[in-house]
Amino acid sequence: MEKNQYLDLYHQMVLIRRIEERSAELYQQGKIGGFLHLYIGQEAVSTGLISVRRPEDRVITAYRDHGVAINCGIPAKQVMAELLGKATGCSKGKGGSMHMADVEKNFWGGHAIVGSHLPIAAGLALGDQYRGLNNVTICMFGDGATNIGFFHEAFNLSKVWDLPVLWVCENNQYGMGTSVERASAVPEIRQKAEGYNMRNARIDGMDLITVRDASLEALEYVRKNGPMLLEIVTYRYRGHSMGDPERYRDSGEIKKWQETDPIGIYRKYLSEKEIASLEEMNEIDTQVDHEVDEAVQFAESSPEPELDELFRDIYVEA
Amino acid sequence: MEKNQYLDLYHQMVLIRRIEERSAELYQQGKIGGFLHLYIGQEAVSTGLISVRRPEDRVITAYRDHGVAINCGIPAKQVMAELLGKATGCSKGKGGSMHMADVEKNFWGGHAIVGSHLPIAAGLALGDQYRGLNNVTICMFGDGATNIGFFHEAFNLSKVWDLPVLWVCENNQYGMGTSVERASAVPEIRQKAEGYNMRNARIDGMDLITVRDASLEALEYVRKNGPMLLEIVTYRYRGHSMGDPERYRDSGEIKKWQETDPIGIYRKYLSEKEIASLEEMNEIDTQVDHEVDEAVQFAESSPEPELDELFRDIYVEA
Amino acid sequence: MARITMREAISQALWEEMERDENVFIMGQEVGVWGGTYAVTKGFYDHFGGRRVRDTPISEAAIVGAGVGAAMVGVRPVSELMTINFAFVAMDHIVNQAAKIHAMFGGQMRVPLVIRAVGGGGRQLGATHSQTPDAIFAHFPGLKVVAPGTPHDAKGLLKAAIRSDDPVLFIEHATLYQMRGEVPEEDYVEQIGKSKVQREGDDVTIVTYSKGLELSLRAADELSSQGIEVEIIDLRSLRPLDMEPVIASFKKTNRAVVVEEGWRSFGVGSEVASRIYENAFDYVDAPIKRVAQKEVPLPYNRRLEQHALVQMEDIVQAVKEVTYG
Amino acid sequence: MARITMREAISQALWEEMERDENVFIMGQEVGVWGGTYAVTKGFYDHFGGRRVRDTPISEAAIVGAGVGAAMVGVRPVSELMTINFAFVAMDHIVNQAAKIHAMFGGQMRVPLVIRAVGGGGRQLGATHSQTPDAIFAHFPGLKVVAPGTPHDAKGLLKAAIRSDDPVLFIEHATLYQMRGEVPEEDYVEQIGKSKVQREGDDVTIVTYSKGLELSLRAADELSSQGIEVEIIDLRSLRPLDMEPVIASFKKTNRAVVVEEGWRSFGVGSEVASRIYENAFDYVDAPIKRVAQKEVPLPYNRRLEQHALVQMEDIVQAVKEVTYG
Ligand SMILES: Cc1ncc(C[n+]2csc(CCOP(=O)(O)OP(=O)(O)O)c2C)c(N)n1
Ligand SMILES: Cc1ncc(C[n+]2csc(CCOP(=O)(O)OP(=O)(O)O)c2C)c(N)n1
Ligand SMILES: [Mg+2]
Ligand SMILES: [Mg+2]
Repeated sequence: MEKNQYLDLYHQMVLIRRIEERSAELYQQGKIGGFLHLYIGQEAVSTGLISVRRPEDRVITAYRDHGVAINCGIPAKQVMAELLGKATGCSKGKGGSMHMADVEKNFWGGHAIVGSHLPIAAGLALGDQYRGLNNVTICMFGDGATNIGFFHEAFNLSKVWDLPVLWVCENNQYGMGTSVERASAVPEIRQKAEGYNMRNARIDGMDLITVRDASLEALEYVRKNGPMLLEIVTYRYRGHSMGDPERYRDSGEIKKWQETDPIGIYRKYLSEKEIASLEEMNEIDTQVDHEVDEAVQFAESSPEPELDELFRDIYVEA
Repeated sequence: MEKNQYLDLYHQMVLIRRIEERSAELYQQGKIGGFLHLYIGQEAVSTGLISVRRPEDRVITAYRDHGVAINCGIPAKQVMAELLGKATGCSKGKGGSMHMADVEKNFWGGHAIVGSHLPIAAGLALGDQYRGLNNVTICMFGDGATNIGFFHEAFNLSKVWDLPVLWVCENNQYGMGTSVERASAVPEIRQKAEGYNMRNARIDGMDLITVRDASLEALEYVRKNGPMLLEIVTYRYRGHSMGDPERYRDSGEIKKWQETDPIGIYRKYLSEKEIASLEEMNEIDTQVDHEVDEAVQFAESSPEPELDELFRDIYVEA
Repeated sequence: MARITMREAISQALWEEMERDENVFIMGQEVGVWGGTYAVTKGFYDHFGGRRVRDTPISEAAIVGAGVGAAMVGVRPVSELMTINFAFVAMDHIVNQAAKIHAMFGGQMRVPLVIRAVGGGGRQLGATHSQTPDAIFAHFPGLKVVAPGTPHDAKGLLKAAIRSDDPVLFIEHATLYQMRGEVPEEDYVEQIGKSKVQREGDDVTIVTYSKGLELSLRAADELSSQGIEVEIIDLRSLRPLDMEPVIASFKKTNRAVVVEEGWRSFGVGSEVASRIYENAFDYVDAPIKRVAQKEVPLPYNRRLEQHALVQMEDIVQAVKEVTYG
Repeated sequence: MARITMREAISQALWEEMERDENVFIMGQEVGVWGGTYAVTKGFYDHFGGRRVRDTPISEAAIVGAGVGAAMVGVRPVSELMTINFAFVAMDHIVNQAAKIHAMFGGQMRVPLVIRAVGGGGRQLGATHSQTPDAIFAHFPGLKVVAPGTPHDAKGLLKAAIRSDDPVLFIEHATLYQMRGEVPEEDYVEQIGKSKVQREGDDVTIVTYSKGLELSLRAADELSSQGIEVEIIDLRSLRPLDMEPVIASFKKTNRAVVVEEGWRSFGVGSEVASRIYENAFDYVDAPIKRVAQKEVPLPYNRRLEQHALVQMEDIVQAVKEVTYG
């Protein structure tokens, strides 16, 4: 990687972190409604993963999607505007936090029904395969999602038809308040792929470089051979969504994981490898602050959708 | 086993075979309606399996359920009457071929939505476990059923909660016209259990004794340790249901499997081990012919349900 | 014009659309090697091959879900559910995904998916396999729900569904596959969302669709011989629900019977009747009657099942009641 | 009588039934350690333990399916779906299994299962998470569908549901949890399948349930100040659907408005209106109005969402229209 690429990845992670922090504030101020699921702690996962996709590779994920949206190239303004339900949001204010998307950026959305986007992801890949394209579909989902029937049908179908899907499980240890151990028959999600004869790997998701390297390898595997499961072990520092009583874990656990904060690790990496100085990184931090300020300003000053927008886009052909 | 037990199992298998053959005729005569799925070729599976259950062990299966009904102890008359939709049928003529049941016999039915009875089976076991009972629930299903989401959710739940379910996959090579290889990511259904850290075994389902021994072991394992998957490899000689064009296999394949006809194998076993003479067995055959004649006569002469039976049993409390 | 069966009409529509557009393909259980359990896709596998006629595992959610995804990237899948009873297994993908993705992301995605499903009772398949739950799917904005009653409409509407950029649930009725009717030789497309007068008459309006049409046409003959001339409006699609021809007819006859195969409560008849009252209140001469299935899970026994299902005689009686009642 | 919230009423009903009957237990996502995502089962886990308050994986089909099975062998599970939007994922087990098993096997099995689910829009949760699809469940015979509108009814009906030997889908409304109302201190059980007069009046009958009740009560106050006295009938259950009090009221007022939160087409209003016409045709002075949600997937944006949802003013206007119209 070139230095600017390294810094770009740093920029993305910090941008996600700040957007999330700011969103939490805006939520508390009542400016964001609905459910808000923050990505704080998991930044290295989608940043590393999406950094190695080709533009033609599609991305689809669940409702915890702000980070993914940023990594896919949706401007912070449009993400913020969507969070505030504005007409300038990436989904015109109709989707909200859980339904960010930008088809032009090959990002096929945040999806809010747990696991339901896995069969859809299989379909994206099927469409590409059908037309003889060489794209991979990257489908991200949580550990909790691997217990729903959709997971099974999608995994089986992808294997039977050799669909080019890179299945990426972001194992952040919990589905809401239920730990993997309490919800899943196997402690390592990776192992579920064995039931489909599917190649799989389990990697550390707090280290961007690890994620990046493993993702690149996985993507090229999928491009040539068909589906694979990549389990990326990570942790969310915040509650499941705003208003989580967090009775299911103690602060010690969170603290322990904060020692491996993905941004901290990456800062250390950049400076130890002498790729960037602390000053350079701090400058990016400042830049990001401005960017987020601007994004919030943009979002706040953007218009609400017109009332009759309610009746648009229900059908393509009315 | 005592001699009479050996002969009883022989009797059960032959009874199933004859009932199925007679049903096919009655179907062609228009006396049986709906879908009719014959068990011919698979007799050793449920005969062996159910022969080792304790009375308190529950049985539940899919729509291919006549054999299971017989093995659970539903009299041939009531099976035939149900096939003919008579008031004297085990489900009062309301269930038909796909919905035989007798709760008194701890047989919880044939179920026609593929895979849908797997979560229900988990529930039967949950109910027993909840009340501290030591029953096992035996849940039978086809190879094709292992590709639906229900399978996954039920397997996972049973393992997470250590539910006493013996999962029995009757792998008869096809789900309708689709071979296991074309529908499933793994050629051995057994392997799916690996994704749940679940004990599993794959055995020959044409040999009653093999089935019986493996089932006994499996049942006792489940009673002590929680769920297990037993894959029983078998074959159906007839079409999926009446009116199957059978374009998906050639007659050579059927012939090959007929060489290991479960009744033939068992006859040979009984005579080679000098447990029973051919005459004794032939006598049972004759006896079964009578029994089936009687059952058909009973069914044919039984009354149709009254018209206002239509409005009964919709709710317990109207 | 050729006189062909409903099965042939549907089969032709699929075949011709696949010939016309390389992006159209079929997936579902037993659509390929078997040739379709209702023989609708017989011969397709040999002609189009396994890439375009795709046998699937028993995975209804994936059959519809993968259809949604493939449609989103621009191909035009026809996802087949062996029967509409299995649509419940794929319910989320039908009503939450296919129906909402276009709107939910502000119009940037399209789901040009056809979901074919066979429904209907009367074949002694028991409670879980005999349903006509069409109305519940029509409850969801974003989805189109089409259910033809003649070979002509089946062919023209299925073609329209395949060419539509919106998700369409296309419901066929198993006991209509043998029905024959005139179908043009040349390529034609019917418009989705248009009701159609299938028989003219001045005395009573029957509003119906799918299997109800066949029953109503028979009832109309019987009634005609008794001097009552009914006008029959075939809804053909439940969403969009085109009430114009219904209201026009009603303003002429001032009496209506709604006939559907499914259960009465929260069914098609209640919606149609409500809309007639709302739009033609001053024309109502007698309470509108709903003829529908008795509210029980359908039993296996043939007599009981027939007793639960709408019979031609029920329609005749209802028409008489609104006429003289 | 204590004045408690709907949340407390539901929580009390569960608690008291679990104390009363060892066979009653709860399972669902986050019902245990978390205390219920709507805090309905807060404190239950500590008191009753993990055997009786069971956190499940995200497996809706198994949550309902295992509930069906457990109920069949005689325990009394309460399966909780975190929201009714996820009921589509468990659709087969609700409408095909729970609803049919009693009938399909000739009455030999019973399914004393309660499925609790929270529904409703108005919280900016977007299209897939904001639905009020109550009507579609009410379409299925064999199932009971209960949706209370007051703390009193919620408590009494949930107890009835738990004690019932039939499967009951019990639908709560997320924006009613804070509503307060009088609830008796002593144990009481309401009868499922009885509509109830929630306000008396002579001019117009409003038929509604769940969230619609709250809106209608507010509209009634407003209307009363303008000299129009409405009578409000709360259906409380959609199946069985008790029309007696509705018809009685209508025969007095001769005018009706049906208010529901869900979509209009194939919804609750169409069924209720149709039945009024069928049973009180000679009493109809004006066409019955249906007030319902606009037919779009609900958007995230607050103004748009509110624009789509029924507002108190919509009810006021509808009542005026049937009064003078
Ligand atoms: C079908 C379905 N069931 C339940 C929910 C409620 N729900 C939303 S997020 C969530 C937890 C998902 O956990 P996981 O997949 O691990 O993702 P994470 O939130 O940890 O990113 C649940 C249960 C839902 N949205 N959809
Ligand atoms: C959910 C669902 N999908 C499809 C069907 C139609 N169907 C009935 S049997 C069957 C094949 C099942 O195969 P398998 O599980 O191997 O059982 P077998 O018939 O071989 O005993 C199919 C697809 C159904 N009944 N339910
Ligand atoms: Mg998680
Ligand atoms: Mg099979």
